[in-house]
Amino acid sequence: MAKMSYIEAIKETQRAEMQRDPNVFIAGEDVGVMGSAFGQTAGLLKEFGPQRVVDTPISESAIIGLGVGAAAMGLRPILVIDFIDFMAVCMDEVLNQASKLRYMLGGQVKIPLVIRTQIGAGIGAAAQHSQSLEAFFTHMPGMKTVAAATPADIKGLLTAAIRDDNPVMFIEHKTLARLEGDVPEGDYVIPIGKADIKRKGSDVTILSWSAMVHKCLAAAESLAQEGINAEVIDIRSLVPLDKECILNSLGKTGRLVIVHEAVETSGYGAEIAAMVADQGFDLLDAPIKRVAAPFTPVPFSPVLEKEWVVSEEKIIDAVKSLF
Amino acid sequence: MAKMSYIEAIKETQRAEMQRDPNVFIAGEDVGVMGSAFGQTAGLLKEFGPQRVVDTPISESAIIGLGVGAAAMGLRPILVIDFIDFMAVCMDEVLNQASKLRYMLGGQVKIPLVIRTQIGAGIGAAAQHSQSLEAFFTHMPGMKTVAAATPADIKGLLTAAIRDDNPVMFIEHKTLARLEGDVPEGDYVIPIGKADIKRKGSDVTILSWSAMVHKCLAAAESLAQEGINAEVIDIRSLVPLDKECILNSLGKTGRLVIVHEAVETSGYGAEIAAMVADQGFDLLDAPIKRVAAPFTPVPFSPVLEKEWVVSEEKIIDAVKSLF
Amino acid sequence: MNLDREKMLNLYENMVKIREFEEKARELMLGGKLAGFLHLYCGEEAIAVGVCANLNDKDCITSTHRGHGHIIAKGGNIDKMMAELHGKATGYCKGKSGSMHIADLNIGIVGANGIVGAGLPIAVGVAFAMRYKKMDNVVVAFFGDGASNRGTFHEALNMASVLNLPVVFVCENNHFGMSTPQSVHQKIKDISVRGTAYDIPGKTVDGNDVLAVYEAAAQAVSRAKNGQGPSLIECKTWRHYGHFIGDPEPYKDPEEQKKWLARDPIPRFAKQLIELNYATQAELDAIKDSVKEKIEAAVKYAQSSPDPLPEDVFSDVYAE
Amino acid sequence: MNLDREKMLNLYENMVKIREFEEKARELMLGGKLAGFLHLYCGEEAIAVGVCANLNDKDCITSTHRGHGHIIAKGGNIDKMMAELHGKATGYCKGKSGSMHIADLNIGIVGANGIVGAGLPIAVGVAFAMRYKKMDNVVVAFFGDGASNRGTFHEALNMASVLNLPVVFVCENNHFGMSTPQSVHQKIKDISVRGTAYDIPGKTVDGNDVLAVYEAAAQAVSRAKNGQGPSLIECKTWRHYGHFIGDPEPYKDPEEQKKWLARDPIPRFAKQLIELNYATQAELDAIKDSVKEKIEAAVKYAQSSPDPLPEDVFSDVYAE
Ligand SMILES: Cc1ncc(C[n+]2csc(CCOP(=O)(O)OP(=O)(O)O)c2C)c(N)n1
Ligand SMILES: Cc1ncc(C[n+]2csc(CCOP(=O)(O)OP(=O)(O)O)c2C)c(N)n1
Ligand SMILES: [Mg+2]
Ligand SMILES: [Mg+2]
Repeated sequence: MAKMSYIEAIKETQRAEMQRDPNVFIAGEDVGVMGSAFGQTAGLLKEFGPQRVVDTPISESAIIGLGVGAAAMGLRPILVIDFIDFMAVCMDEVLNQASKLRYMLGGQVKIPLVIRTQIGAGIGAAAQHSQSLEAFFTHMPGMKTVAAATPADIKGLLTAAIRDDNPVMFIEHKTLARLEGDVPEGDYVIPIGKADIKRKGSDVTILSWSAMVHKCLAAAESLAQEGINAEVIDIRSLVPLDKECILNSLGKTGRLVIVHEAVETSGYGAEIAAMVADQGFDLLDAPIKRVAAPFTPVPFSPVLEKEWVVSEEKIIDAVKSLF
Repeated sequence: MAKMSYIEAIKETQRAEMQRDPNVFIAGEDVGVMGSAFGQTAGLLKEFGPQRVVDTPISESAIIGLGVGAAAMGLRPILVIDFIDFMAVCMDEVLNQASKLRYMLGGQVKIPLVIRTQIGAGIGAAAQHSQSLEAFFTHMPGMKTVAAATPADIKGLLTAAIRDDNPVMFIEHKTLARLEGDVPEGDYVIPIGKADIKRKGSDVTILSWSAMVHKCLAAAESLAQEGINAEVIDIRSLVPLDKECILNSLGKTGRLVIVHEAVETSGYGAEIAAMVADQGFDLLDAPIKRVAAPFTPVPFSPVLEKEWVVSEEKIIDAVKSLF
Repeated sequence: MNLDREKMLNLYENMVKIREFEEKARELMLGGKLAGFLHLYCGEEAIAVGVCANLNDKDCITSTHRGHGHIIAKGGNIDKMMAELHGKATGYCKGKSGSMHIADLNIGIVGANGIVGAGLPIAVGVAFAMRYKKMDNVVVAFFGDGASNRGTFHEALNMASVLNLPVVFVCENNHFGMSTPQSVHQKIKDISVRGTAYDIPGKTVDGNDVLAVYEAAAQAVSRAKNGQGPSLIECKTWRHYGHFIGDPEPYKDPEEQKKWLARDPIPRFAKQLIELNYATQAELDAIKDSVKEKIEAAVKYAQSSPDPLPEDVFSDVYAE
Repeated sequence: MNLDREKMLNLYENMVKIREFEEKARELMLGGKLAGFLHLYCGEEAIAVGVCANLNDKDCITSTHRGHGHIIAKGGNIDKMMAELHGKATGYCKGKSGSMHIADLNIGIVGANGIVGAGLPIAVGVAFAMRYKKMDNVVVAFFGDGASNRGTFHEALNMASVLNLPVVFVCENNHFGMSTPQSVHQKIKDISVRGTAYDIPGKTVDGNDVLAVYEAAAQAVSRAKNGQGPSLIECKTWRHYGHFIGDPEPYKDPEEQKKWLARDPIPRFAKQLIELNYATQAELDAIKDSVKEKIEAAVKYAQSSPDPLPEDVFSDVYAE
């Protein structure tokens, strides 16, 4: 085990995969000389050269398009779009090209590309730089979507994403940048599609992903002091979803609280709740609660942003409402 | 009441609103001389001139951007994007501009624009011209989303959308083009946010929107012959959602089947199911079923497309599974 | 023009093959045998054929919604194409694509595309991979005058320019984006001037003259293969039919239509071939007859092929 | 240059106001008083000021992530701006916007924008509305060299061209998109050549010379107001600081930086004003002092203003 930060894990995992496989390359804005705004690619240009670490113009459609074409030819692009908000300017390349090409072509191609991007509020970046839009990508057949909450999960999931033969949205969270954690050494792959029970419990299942997992864990500790023993599941992979893990937990607890940072309406929590309301209906002892952001854009003011982002208290209240 | 087709209702409603309000104009590809691919704007160029019926280049970002700027200045644009699949090329203008501007600017502007677009499979148009992507727009605070299943609803909802002071996604369905129906004469507005019970029933609630409503009605007739009396709700407005109507119906029936054409995963059915699994949990006598497309792109071959699109039989089977 | 007889007749045969394929597709569509949208290439054959005659099997193309011509010119199999139009299991894409997404990765056809302008950035990516793998190849991105107004045109040309990639951007200016005349969708006359914005050489040629197209493409391809980067070629042409089958074409000036029909690239090239003694009328007729037979065979192949199985809907979404 | 003394000193005052505002914002940010991203306009003041001096209150602008300069030059209220940067209820957008989305619809500031290149199509829409309403006005869209590679640049310029709308596209070429030098993100040197692609006149000026900018903008504005359509002006400039506060600028050549600092538009204009007898050094110093006072007052206003109420999160999403 090595101790490293979330950002270091991103950087080191890319480095390791680029060393392992000459077909892996990185393209995006400011990934080279600058090493990305938060250092996620620092040093890679020097190590791998401008052919494999490509500083691009501000042309997101061309960046993803470049990835699609290169992937169709057998390369394994890592495409960097700094904030998930910007994915809106290259949605066609993701929705109608990367995700569909294999199917439309009757299986003739593989499109093994990774799009690395960040979600999340919390730093005063306001409405166009703070969204959590991961749900969009879960409505795109052909695409996989994963989110990492810890440095170890970064390593395991990013390695899996790069080695996957399909397009993968790799969702990072901007407030976790400096989070430190133990990271397994050597080859470490977390299979895409496996949830992680980050805290065992028996009274209620709290389910989340990305930065919110940490708030759920903190809430679970508080709840434990009040005698409620919560199980906290980090789904990690949104598509494909580890239904078995969720339903198993529910078999024990009978109660489900889903927590995410995105606005509630049509967030990915809706899909999970809907799946459970069908396949896990008989396991439920109480309504399914979602704790998520209100249906508004992300406001700038720290006072407003704090109100907007899901808090530990809101998670605790939702859990208690089930007892 | 006048009898007219779905397409005629679209055309006539636009005409009436343009006559009523000189600030209403239409912009999009081939809306002028051609009157749109299926005649949705036929004759309007002649009546209102090129200033108000604007044939644009194939530049969807600029089309929606034009609408946003014009709306901020007090005009009321109707922007035509032929198929919802193409919305992917102008998503930023919808997600980050049109929907957020009012909020980001602290309420300084209204953005009263309508985007008219079509969803749906059924004509062999394949993966990039057949999607039902309405769910995306329901995850965008600031945006309203409505879908019309009949010529009368076209008139009532499109009139409301044009008069609304907010951006509205107006969802048409390509297979309904020639559907005939009675349309109220004179001023006819359906308030956005009101569902419509298209068939009264007491045993199960079948909930849908757009073209699928007709399949649900047909399924309900078949079910009636087997002694199951289904209530069919056309939600019509996805955001805002008429929760009251849904929960009231469920209070009678205790059973819910949600039907939509989009792929099931993260379709808007998920949001409705999640809402009910929370707020209507105590009303439920059975699991919530979703009947929707499999998690694949839309295939071309008529044989495959038929398999892909939700059928009456699948709706019937889902309903029966609850008894 | 230093083309030998075989090559010249090959150009002719390919043009005729496209024409006959399209006429047959039209007939089938009007007869209710085909589903979906069908955008015919009739009138524009000289472009696909003139360009692709410069390419080998490892060179690639990206195509458009009006893609049949490109695919045939690049060596696509018409049996598989026709089967695909019929949605059959034996089609290029097992019936999943239909007309608008046909591809054959084995011979460098990266795919038609139903989203206008979407092929250009993908072509840049293919070229990037060629350079990455030190391949001595080139990619051609076909697109229309209408597509030249999409943001992707701009981003792709700029990206190809700064990365100095082997791409030839071929604009098929048939003077309309669907119903919208070029004069309404852009103020420039020659789309080739847009190369200026990226320091890419731009050239306008008569797109109904297969040899002129061939020449221009030859230069651009050799430029690309010599590491000199991308080029933009605009080919002026005309589509003989509507945008898609069913388009009543209220926007077309009959005089213009007549003028352009008189410049039909196929009889025009036939005349040249005969005048320059490459072939006799009888020889050309024989080519046409043999092409027609192949098309009939393709139709027979398609129509006697099995439909996909309903459960095939679920395959090919993800690679394992 | 037929500008009277008052106008000349006004240009100077506005440039100084921007500079002092930005320096103060920087200080506040480094002192931990401000949240979010802050992109400073220092070094580029001559552009916003030279351009906006041609505009009246009904003329409009769209701005960028680096927007403070545009807003001040267009007459924006610095108290409300400073309050907005502090996220206060008295800010331009009630604290909802922060630095990147400031707007003042009453004086034609349609808004800064956090999405690079997003302002251009919106500007086209504003111009469309002006023409629609028969207003005799113009819109200026500011954007960067980096933004000139986004698809929206292309679509917006083409749209403005075919609709012949009163838009002036002003490219602030500070030679970097974030860390990426112009030579890496495009092969052309003068972005103004991109006008060619739309039949729009393009002009490159020294963006650190406020009078040169003023002149070029005056021509473009009168062109637009005369119904002659859009123009593209490229202003070459340099940002004195990093892309945002916190950027270590590993990519900047210290020699280049030195060269450009020597061309700082403010002392340069001061020298001109003195040489041409528009003002004495003392008068210019007085202007600066009074500006500094206003900035201090703005900070005081901001810091003594109330925060929004938590429940304000829910308002302003939809208009009733
Ligand atoms: C992004 C997008 N916008 C609109 C359409 C609808 N559409 C299909 S083809 C076409 C016209 C294309 O014109 P052009 O690029 O000149 O090609 P041509 O059809 O003339 O060959 C349009 C508007 C689309 N498929 N994709
Ligand atoms: C669509 C989009 N892509 C990327 C970014 C991140 N970003 C913000 S500013 C910037 C650089 C912009 O460069 P330029 O247009 O030259 O403006 P400048 O910052 O130099 O004033 C980038 C890449 C963004 N905000 N939006
Ligand atoms: Mg065309
Ligand atoms: Mg710049």
